Amino acid sequence: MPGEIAFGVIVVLTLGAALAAVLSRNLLRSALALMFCLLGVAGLFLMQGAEFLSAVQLLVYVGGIAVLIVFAVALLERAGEPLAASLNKLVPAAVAVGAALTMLLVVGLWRSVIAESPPASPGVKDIGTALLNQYLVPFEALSVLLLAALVGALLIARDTGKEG
Amino acid sequence: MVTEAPASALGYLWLVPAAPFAAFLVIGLLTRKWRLLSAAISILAMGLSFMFALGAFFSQLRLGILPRIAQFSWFDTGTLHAPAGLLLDPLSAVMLVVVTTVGLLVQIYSLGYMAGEKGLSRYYAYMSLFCASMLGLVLSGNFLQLFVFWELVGLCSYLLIGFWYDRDAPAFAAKKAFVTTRLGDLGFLVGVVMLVTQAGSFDFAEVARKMSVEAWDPKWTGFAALLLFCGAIGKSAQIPLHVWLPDAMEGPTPVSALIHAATMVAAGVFMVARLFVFFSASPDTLAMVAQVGAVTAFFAATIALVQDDLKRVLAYSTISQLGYMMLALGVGSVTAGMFHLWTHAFFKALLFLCAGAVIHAVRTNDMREMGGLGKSMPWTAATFAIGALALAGIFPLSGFFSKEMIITAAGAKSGFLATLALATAACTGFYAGRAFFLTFLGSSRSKAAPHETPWVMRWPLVILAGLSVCAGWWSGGFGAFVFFGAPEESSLHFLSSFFAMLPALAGLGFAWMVYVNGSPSPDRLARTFAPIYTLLKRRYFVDEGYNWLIDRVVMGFSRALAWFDRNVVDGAVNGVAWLARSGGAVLRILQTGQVQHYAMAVFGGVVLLILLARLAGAG
Amino acid sequence: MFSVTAYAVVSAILFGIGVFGAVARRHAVAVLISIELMLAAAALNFVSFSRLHPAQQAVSGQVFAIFIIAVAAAETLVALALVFSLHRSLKTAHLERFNLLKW
Amino acid sequence: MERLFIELKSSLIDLAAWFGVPAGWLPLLSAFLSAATIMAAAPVIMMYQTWFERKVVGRFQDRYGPNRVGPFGLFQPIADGVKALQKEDLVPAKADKLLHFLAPALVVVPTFMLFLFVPWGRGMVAADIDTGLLFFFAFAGLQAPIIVTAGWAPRNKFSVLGGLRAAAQVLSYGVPMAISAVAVVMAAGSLSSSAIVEAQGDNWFILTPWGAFAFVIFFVCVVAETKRTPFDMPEAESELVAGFHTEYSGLKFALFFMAEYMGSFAACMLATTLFLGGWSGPEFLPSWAIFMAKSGVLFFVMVWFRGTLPRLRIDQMLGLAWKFLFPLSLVTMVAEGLWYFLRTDGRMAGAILWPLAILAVSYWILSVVMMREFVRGNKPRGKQDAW
Repeated sequence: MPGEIAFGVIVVLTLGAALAAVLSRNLLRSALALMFCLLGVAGLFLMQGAEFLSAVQLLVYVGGIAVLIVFAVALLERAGEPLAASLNKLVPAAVAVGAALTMLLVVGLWRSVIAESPPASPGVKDIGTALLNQYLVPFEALSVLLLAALVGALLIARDTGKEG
Repeated sequence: MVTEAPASALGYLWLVPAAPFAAFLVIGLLTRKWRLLSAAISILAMGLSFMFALGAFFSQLRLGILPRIAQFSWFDTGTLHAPAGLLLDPLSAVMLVVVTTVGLLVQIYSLGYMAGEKGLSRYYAYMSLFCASMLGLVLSGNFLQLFVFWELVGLCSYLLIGFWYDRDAPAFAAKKAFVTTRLGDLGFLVGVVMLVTQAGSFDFAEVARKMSVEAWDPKWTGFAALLLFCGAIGKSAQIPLHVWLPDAMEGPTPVSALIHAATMVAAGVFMVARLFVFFSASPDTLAMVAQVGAVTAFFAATIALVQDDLKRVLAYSTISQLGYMMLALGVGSVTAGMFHLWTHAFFKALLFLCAGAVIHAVRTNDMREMGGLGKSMPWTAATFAIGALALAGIFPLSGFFSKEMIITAAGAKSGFLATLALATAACTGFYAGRAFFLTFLGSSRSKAAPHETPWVMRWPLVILAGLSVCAGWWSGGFGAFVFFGAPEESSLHFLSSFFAMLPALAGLGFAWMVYVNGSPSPDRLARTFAPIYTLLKRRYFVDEGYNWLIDRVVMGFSRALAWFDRNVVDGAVNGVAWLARSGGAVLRILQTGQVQHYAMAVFGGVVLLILLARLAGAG
Repeated sequence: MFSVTAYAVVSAILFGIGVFGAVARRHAVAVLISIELMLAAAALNFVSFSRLHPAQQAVSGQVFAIFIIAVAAAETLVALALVFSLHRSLKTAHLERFNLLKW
Repeated sequence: MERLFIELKSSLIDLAAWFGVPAGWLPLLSAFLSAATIMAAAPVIMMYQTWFERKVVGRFQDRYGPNRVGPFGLFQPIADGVKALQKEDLVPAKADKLLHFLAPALVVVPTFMLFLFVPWGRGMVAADIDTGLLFFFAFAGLQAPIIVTAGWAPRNKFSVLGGLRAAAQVLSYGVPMAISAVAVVMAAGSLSSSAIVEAQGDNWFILTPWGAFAFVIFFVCVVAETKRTPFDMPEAESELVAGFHTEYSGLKFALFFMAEYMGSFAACMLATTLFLGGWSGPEFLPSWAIFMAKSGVLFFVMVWFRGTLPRLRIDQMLGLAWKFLFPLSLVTMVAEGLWYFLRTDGRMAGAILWPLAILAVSYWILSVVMMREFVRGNKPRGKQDAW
């Protein structure tokens, strides 16, 4: 019973925050809502026994990506970007496609019979072992990707000095 | 070509064409900027090639006449077998020596002649490619390879004739050479295709075997051979496709030497000798070859009588000598034809290089502005004299032996041909003497101060002069080495031979009278025989005839075609283009440039795909 | 623990919301936010479905989720840099203005 | 005494079970009890941190500090709290009202969460999970976006600058902090805070060569993370009025204040856990008392810093994090590896000397480079960054 309540609360938080993130006219509120939504997803991870992943989600997504976005919004907004009129003309089509996609997925899930097996929640050690053995090459490739992204982002965003 | 020696005996023969080709690649890709390095690479490669060619020649001499073949299957389409590889027999061995010797000497000579030239690297790259193509041609054992190298030789002569492409005359001359030989090559290609498709193989030996086994119709084979001969007419500048060769004088003189002595024009003669088995199938074809050769020899020699340009005299003399070779082949003596090619290579290279030295010294081609150069250029004069005497066929120089062989062979077949050959010999004597006397004797008419050539140019002359003297003494052994059918005995009978030398001596003597003694004077002669003189001076109006033909007939037809092309063909193409463009103009409305529209399309597409999959799954 | 289906449904809805935002929002950063939502949904799916397998394969699902998170970090970094750069030259961050490559 | 709190909690749970609470709900009740305890204890600790700080700084500055309310001014924090409650809640006209309201509330939540993952005593971890340490860092990092939001909400330029500075600072110092903690995790072989304490026993990690360096790095980072002097750029009065909380008054301001102090104490607790052996110590004292004492000493060091050191400039501060602490913390990791393997090899002298050597050399190189940078950086050179 407490599990159900927790699940319900987290789901409501997640989806509500997601909606708020998408619908809010104010970008900073969107970013904050994104943060809550990601927190909710971290909660869903936790509820499925993926502790480590939950922590990583918080650490990287919420503590890193969300901060970046909030940061960016604060800086961009400071430059006088009007935040009004946040939705474009594609709204009806977007609603239709989003809803259709969701409906199809949900219906598909509903119809399919998923055979549950005894849950296995791998611990931190298992994940670490997998990362440094089975998935070593993708792991290293990922680190190279991150480095490249870092350098590339610096290069792209660098002020060439012509404008303030 | 029935029995073969083991292929492994060929050893490093592949290096002979490969070394100059590698030099071409290295120069073209790497050392363009360092001109002297390029020259050194080219000469070194040629030297290497020369060594291996000599090795191949002597090993072949030891082995006798057995051909050695190293071939692998290049591709095989089932109905058509194309091998690739090397073929070494006496014929190619002789050619190897000729090409590498002349090529090496010419390249060394060029060091002096082309000194200070800006495009020296380009020059040596082309030279290397030229030699490599010719060597590849010589070593070809099948039609495909032969054709490829045949065309490469044509390409290289185009590049080298047009070496000074920034001037009009060389550029036109190069184009003319290319287009004219292309006319002959068309026939050659058709001939090759006829033979190859009939036999189902590119291999010479295989085609020849099929021909004898399946007993092809001699008329048909003869026709194919005639088409092959078209190629030779173009390459070896026989009438009526001889017009490119005199114009090719616009290239650098060492290039002329190479083209005339060893590479380009020799290719035609060599090809006929190589494929002689097909020519011999039909007596009519052979007769045709002989007639073309004899007529070419005579007409070219008469034109050479009156030319003022030193290089043109030599050019027409080349055409004439090539006519001799064709005549020899036409009367069935491969030995005579190839032997004349062998001796001619040395003395004609020598003459051209001497001419180059003279031109280098006096900065003009016109013999009327030379004269008296014998004093200031004794080496050149002496070597030129040797070359001229060899050309005239004076005993005991090399030209005597080969020409003798040809006249004997022609005399055995037809009196008319022999007469024509003797008349040509007289003309040869006259123009050879005329060239020497006008250039080196008498008083100086030159504006420049002539000087002896530097040693890099002098030594090739001396070596070639030596070869011009000695090359003919091998006449006895040559007949037992290079022949078609049965070995030919040396047919030198002293009495008749010296009788055959008489016309040449007479021509020389007449030249002496006219140009040294001055009685009768050249001008009087020209006035006396004015119509003939003009006819010869204008080279029988062949070029004019071609121009008229092209201007009126071909161009008129072309204009009609051009109209059709512009209005009908282009109209269709433009219509298609218009359709595509207006279609694009409509379609590009879809490309809004808005990322989100594209994203929308992607997600919509996903939805559609899922729906489709569901429907298909349900159905 | 709830059935995988429940989590998958949540993930599907989250994804749908993300799709809507990515298509309908004007501001580049808002679109970025929506894309993050979709990525989070994908990661959630990986973790949920990994539960259907014994521990050995279950790790794979989580490892993939980690990769998704890392790639999302890289993507955000570069995307924000691009937005900054575009904002500097075009004085706007509205996606519909970024049509310099049109036609 | 040792098991005082644990027994108390289990008896309360037993009581609830006796009253007929279903067994499924009991874990929730346990969690609730822990949370309630923390939510009660943390503010009290925070109140006496402020009193302690004012007293100590007073001594540094040769004055008494608070001494009017109660004996030794002990009731001063309560009086301050009452005062904050009574003050008018000012909201700027152009502010984003919702965020202005939410930000102070949100900023406290992750701070409370921090206390869940530290072992207050033997067996006294509210959320004893495998990845406790990671969660601690995660919730510490959670502050950053909220502070930016808090700075942005009142639409005041100085506030925004303060918020951005705070975010930059928290992100930058979070990196060397986490990496120096990784050295500890490697040594202990676990991310669980209680396991780390048990792995140390009486051989505290601060007593190892790499641990000493890691501790210094960690502690410097902690001071910066909690925005205390000399790293209090985000609220530098002389530059930004009061930084991101300029526009907050009354209870809202009190909440920021509280979050800050609670954060610093939680950080001290974590430092104790990681490097100072946590609750281990003399047997005659209860473990929680030892733990609190150690954390208190660390907090005293923080106050000491505040009383002694002048403020840094923002670019110097970020430079310190990225150019000095970050590489040094990486070296610390390597040194830990060396130490571990040489020790298991039985080469005790090498296990101490080699890590010390590489750490000393890299410290020397980095400080030379850093000093150059500082000397050069003091002259204005081109455009300074806008914050």
